[in-house]
Amino acid sequence: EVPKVVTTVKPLHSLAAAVMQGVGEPELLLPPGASPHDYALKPSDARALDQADVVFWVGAPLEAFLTKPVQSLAGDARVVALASAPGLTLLPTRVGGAWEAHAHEHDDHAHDDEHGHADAHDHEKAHPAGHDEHGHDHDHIDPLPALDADAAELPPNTDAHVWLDPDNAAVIARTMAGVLAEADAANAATYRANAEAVAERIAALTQELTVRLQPVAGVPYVVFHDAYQYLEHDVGLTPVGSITVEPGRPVGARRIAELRDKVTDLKATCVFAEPQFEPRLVATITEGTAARAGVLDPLGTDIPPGPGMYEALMRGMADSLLECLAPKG
Amino acid sequence: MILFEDFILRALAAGLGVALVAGPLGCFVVWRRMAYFGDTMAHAALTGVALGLLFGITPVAGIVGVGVVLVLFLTVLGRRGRHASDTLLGIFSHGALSVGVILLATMESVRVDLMAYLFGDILAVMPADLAWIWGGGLTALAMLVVLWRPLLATTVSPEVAQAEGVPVLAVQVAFMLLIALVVAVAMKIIGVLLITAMLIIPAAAARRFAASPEAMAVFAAGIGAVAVVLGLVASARWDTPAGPSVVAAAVAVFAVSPLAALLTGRRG
Amino acid sequence: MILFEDFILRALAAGLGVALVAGPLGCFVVWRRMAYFGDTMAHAALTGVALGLLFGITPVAGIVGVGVVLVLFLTVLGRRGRHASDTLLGIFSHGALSVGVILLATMESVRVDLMAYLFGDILAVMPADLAWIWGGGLTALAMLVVLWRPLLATTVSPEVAQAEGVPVLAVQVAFMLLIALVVAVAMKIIGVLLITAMLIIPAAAARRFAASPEAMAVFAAGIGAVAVVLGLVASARWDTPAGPSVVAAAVAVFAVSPLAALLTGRRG
Amino acid sequence: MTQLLIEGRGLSLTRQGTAILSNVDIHVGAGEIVTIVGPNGAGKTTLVRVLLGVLAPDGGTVTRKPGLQVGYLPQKLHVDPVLPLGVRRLVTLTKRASRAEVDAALVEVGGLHLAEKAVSGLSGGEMQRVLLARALLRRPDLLVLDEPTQGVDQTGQAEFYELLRTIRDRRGCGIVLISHDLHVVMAATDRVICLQHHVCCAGAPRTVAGDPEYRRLFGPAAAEFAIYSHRHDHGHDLHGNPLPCDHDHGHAHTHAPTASDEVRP
Amino acid sequence: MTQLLIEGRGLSLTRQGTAILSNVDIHVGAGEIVTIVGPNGAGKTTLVRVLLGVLAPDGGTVTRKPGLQVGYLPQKLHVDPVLPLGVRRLVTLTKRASRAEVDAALVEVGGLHLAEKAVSGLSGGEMQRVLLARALLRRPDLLVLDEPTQGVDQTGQAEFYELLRTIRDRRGCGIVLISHDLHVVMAATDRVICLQHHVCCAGAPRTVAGDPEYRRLFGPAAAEFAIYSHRHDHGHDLHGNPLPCDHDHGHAHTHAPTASDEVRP
Ligand SMILES: Nc1ncnc2c1ncn2[C@@H]1O[C@H](COP(=O)(O)OP(=O)(O)OP(=O)(O)O)[C@@H](O)[C@H]1O
Ligand SMILES: Nc1ncnc2c1ncn2[C@@H]1O[C@H](COP(=O)(O)OP(=O)(O)OP(=O)(O)O)[C@@H](O)[C@H]1O
Ligand SMILES: [Mg+2]
Ligand SMILES: [Mg+2]
Ligand SMILES: [Zn+2]
Repeated sequence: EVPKVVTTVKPLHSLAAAVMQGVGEPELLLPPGASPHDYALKPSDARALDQADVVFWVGAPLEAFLTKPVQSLAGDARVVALASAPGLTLLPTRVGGAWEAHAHEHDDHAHDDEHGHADAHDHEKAHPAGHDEHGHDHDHIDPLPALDADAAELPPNTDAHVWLDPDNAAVIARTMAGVLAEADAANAATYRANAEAVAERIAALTQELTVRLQPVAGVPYVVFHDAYQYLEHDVGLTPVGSITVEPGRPVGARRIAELRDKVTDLKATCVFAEPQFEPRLVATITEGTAARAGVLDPLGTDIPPGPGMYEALMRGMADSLLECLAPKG
Repeated sequence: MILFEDFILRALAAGLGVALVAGPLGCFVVWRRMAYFGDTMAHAALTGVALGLLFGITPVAGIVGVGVVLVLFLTVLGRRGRHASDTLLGIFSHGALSVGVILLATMESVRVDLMAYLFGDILAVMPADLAWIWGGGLTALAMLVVLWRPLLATTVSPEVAQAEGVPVLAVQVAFMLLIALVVAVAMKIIGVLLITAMLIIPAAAARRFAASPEAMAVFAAGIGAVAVVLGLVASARWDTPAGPSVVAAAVAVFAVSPLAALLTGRRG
Repeated sequence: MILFEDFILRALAAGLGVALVAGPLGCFVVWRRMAYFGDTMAHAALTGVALGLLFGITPVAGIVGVGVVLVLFLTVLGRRGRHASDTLLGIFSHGALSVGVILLATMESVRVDLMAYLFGDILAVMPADLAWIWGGGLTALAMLVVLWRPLLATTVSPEVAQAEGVPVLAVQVAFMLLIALVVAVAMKIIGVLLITAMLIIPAAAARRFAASPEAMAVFAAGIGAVAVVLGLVASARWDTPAGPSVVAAAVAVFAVSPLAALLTGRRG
Repeated sequence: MTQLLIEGRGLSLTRQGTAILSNVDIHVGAGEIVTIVGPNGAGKTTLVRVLLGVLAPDGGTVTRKPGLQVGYLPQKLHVDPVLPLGVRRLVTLTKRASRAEVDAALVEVGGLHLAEKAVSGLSGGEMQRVLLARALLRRPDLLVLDEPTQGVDQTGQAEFYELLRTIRDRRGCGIVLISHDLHVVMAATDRVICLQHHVCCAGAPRTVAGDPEYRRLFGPAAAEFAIYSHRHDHGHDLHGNPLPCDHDHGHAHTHAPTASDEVRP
Repeated sequence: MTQLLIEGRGLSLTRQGTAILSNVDIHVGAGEIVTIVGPNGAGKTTLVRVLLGVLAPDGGTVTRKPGLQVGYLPQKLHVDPVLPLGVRRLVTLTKRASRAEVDAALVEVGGLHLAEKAVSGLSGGEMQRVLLARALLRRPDLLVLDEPTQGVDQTGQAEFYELLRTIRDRRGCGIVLISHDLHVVMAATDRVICLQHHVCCAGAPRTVAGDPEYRRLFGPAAAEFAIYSHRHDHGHDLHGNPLPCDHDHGHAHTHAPTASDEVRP
């Protein structure tokens, strides 16, 4: 019998759908427009969770509204917080808003002491085998330790946008396949095969993105909220700052001034807004500089859900980046 | 039938438990013009959480701490009658929210979800929560019963109450602590939206039917219960978000109360 | 020097413009116990936006529409004195928010950012916004000056005002529409947090110094201006969020006002 | 006849099934002092509120002289201390007045020393004096006073009723007065309307004092008050000689007529 | 001597730089009716509030009999209509009472027909009657009444003062009364305290009425009121013969003494 699978945000749903292709379809909890930050549960959602055999979510830092329902409603289901998947690259949230371009030296990372994990620099553990295949140099990034499967708590300073690293997406797909195989032994082989296919497609995607984005790798830009470091980390981009840590959190005047300086000094070409948040501050920062305003959407609001959604999302982001960082390209 | 699913039954039990306490307590909230109290607690909760993170205590302790500060603030500044209680609540609400946001801005690596406190989730209550709601609710109700007469006397006229031997200050402080506690606990379980709405809307709807304060309290509890049932049925029927549906049902009951009052021949 | 960057100067200009109108307007908000008004508009904005999307009109029109409904609601239900204004505002606030959430839940592909309305951003004020704030603000102030005497008379005693020929109902409606408009416009630009806080906190702080309603209005505008300057300087200095810093500065001014009152020899 | 300022005809008002006013006629002309008397709950305040347009009557019509300027002193006025209102500001609430005018009005009511006080700190009698000054300052065509001397001290009361006549004489305005000070009222009034939901009797004080309805409402002691006041009313030409003292002190506790006794016309 | 119920010694209170009370002594024993008289703004209400512990004095001490049960009728009481309060509920606000007791108390104040009414709809005089019933229902050792007959009709006033004496005689409680009805007060009182921020004079009504301080405060008319009331006080043994009528009607408008005249002791 095919397990009932519930996922939260669209990118996860897409990965799960790809893994389950030919066997069944996972359910998507958050409708396309809903923000995971302020979602109110509907009875159909509650029922889905109640009847679910497997629940895939990123984890409390992202879908805070699910923290309790996954315990109370999905108590008898296998609940997998994918941010805790073994082998996942986890990055700490960046602080300060205006980051130094290419200056992420190990020794100027204050947060080392904050999370205090002895193995913070253990890249073998942080970067799993599948990750080094395409050989990017990530040494300037200092990932958090990966966690054990089903670990309850992420360190509070974890950046939750884990799916934006294609390598992470492959890990997620494989993790999903493992979980599903346990829940549904009959179809175990299909899940595993699907997951490998997904991983392959994603590897290709990574290649493609890296090649496409290569021309703009050194072009500095600013993002609206600090959501993209997984992607940046993976394909090698040069963001110089984010306006805010998370949407809805207001910012200080000094940061805006610093970002403006940065945009001016580094001749940053682009400041990215997000479709659901008003780009008013973007205008404040670009005003009087040569920088353009672009749009990036980490959740793929307008992309229809389905197995292909994840790749469409990543390609769409690459298009957006290229369009703004290297127009006419 | 969806109505008999476990989580709906638990939501019903939680909602009815809340309605039972919130009705009578809400009457005093309305009479003392403290409708803003719940929202203030919700806003201040952010600061409580931030302080909790800062000093490494649990967020709930932070929230309760902020609630106590709020009560002190209201008591000290409200005494001379120069500031209306809604003004004081507004000041505290915005002040606390601002301080919370500023604190969080200095703790950039921490993400706090304010909205979770706003919406909570009545569909996600657990059996243990039910024990909290009913146990805590009945305790709060018992305390309210004890406080009732002196509190009512104080509400009508603090001057007369004081002259006739009611410990006015103590009674007021006890009452405010009681709401602060109820809101703080309920906030975690069902969200501030629902608890504040259940405090004021049924009480206001009951005003029309009630000829005495006690009757108003009873009607308020009843109207709250009706709103909970209607809201959850509507939510199950049309698959609307549960908490907001209960609030909308309460507003609907408030809206039809003039009609009901006409029909039952109560004074218009 | 960061303080002289364009966007800070514009933020200052916007803040001072808001303080100028919000002070006097806020005095009536405080006297009429409508501190909850701003928050209610903020919550109701969600419904306004949802309705706007539903009927394909601009969100601002939706918000203004909801504001007008709010004014009608307050006017009709507030007339008989059986419901306090904070209660009515609380009902509307929660009711509208719930309806908004429910509506949005049925419109699956729409994104609304409630937080943007809450916090707005004074640092993102554009020259065109300044024209709005000062133009709109001065117009609102002029309307308030015209309304001042009849509104004050109505606030002291609607009965006497009515008997002596003041068009009480019209005056009250005009006043509420005025705040609704000011809040609706300011909400888009600087956020509800700031506009509500600027309405009530300076007015409350001014209470202590003022011996007449007019003096209170002037003091409130001045205290608001001081809070804007202090708050923005702090934001530039310590990189704290700008809007919340202004609100925190206003609260700080409110907190030290007893001291200031002592020093200037005003009545305590 | 003097110019008619305001007139109510057939006024009726029912609240919660009880007729508070039924078919009440009243008219006030310029330069006339009309006093409404009646036991507690008779509907005096309600009548005045209907006349002034604060309440809409269920039946009947009110006609007023176009452009009528009204000064109103309500029976209760609760000023919220959240409003920093000084006496000077309160008295000019619905009409501007110069500082000198304000001072003059306060002197007239014996409240000049209150000018700089906050309204929320006023004592009961001080408040009444200030409210009276406020009503006077409007230079009204029609002055409506609902128990204006409530809480005012004895000296103030005596002076007040004298002031009332002076104002009427000087400014020729009409005055509607509600009062329980029957002994003074009877002396200072041109016309008395004796109300108990309906108009029991109306006319010149002397006529009314002799009316059996009046005696039934207020008891024999009231007639005595009327007479007593007449004895002191040396300056007025409307009244005649004091009548002999015919009151008796043996009356039992006859309470104010209940609503059920009297409401039905 | 009777048992002392409450006593204030050297009470002082200053607000905004003005001495409202300065060095006031007052004591009330069981079975005694003590009346505080004085012009508006004299500090009568303030004195009573200090005695009852509503205000803390700046100087002086208040001692009360342990377990003293107080019934208080304040000068102003504003009941907010958001509170659905019926008369029956208001009168039992600070003390439970059976339905029969409530009815009895309402009958005593002539307000039985008000029992089922909403407080917010009461007329001014109805409210006073209800508040009085409330104070009585507490079966107090000490009854404190701040201008209890404000707005009460003439019949009600007369009955009320009789009621007061009946209660004192029947229950033996002490009564503190503030009133401007000098003519009645003088008749119904055991001891008068004449207040103008400080105690001007105090003692039996007759003594006080003859005191030059009293006459200075209230004017010659007041003495006349005292006398007038004595004439009607046939049942009471404290007072003697009526004095000759020595008032004059030619007095100019002498206003209530201003604060600056009288505040400084
Ligand atoms: N809104 C209302 N609802 C119910 N009853 C009311 C309302 N307003 C007035 N009444 C009743 O109507 C009657 C008349 O009230 P009104 O205030 O006119 O009396 P009044 O003659 O002025 O008495 P008083 O001398 O005590 O001031 C009273 O019995 C009162 O209780
Ligand atoms: N809180 C206050 N602030 C300032 N002045 C006050 C305050 N309370 C009372 N006063 C003043 O103190 C004086 C005494 O007031 P109080 O109410 O005791 O007078 P009273 O003797 O009861 O007068 P009345 O006969 O008019 O009731 C008044 O002049 C009043 O204005
Ligand atoms: Mg009246
Ligand atoms: Mg007094
Ligand atoms: Zn994000």
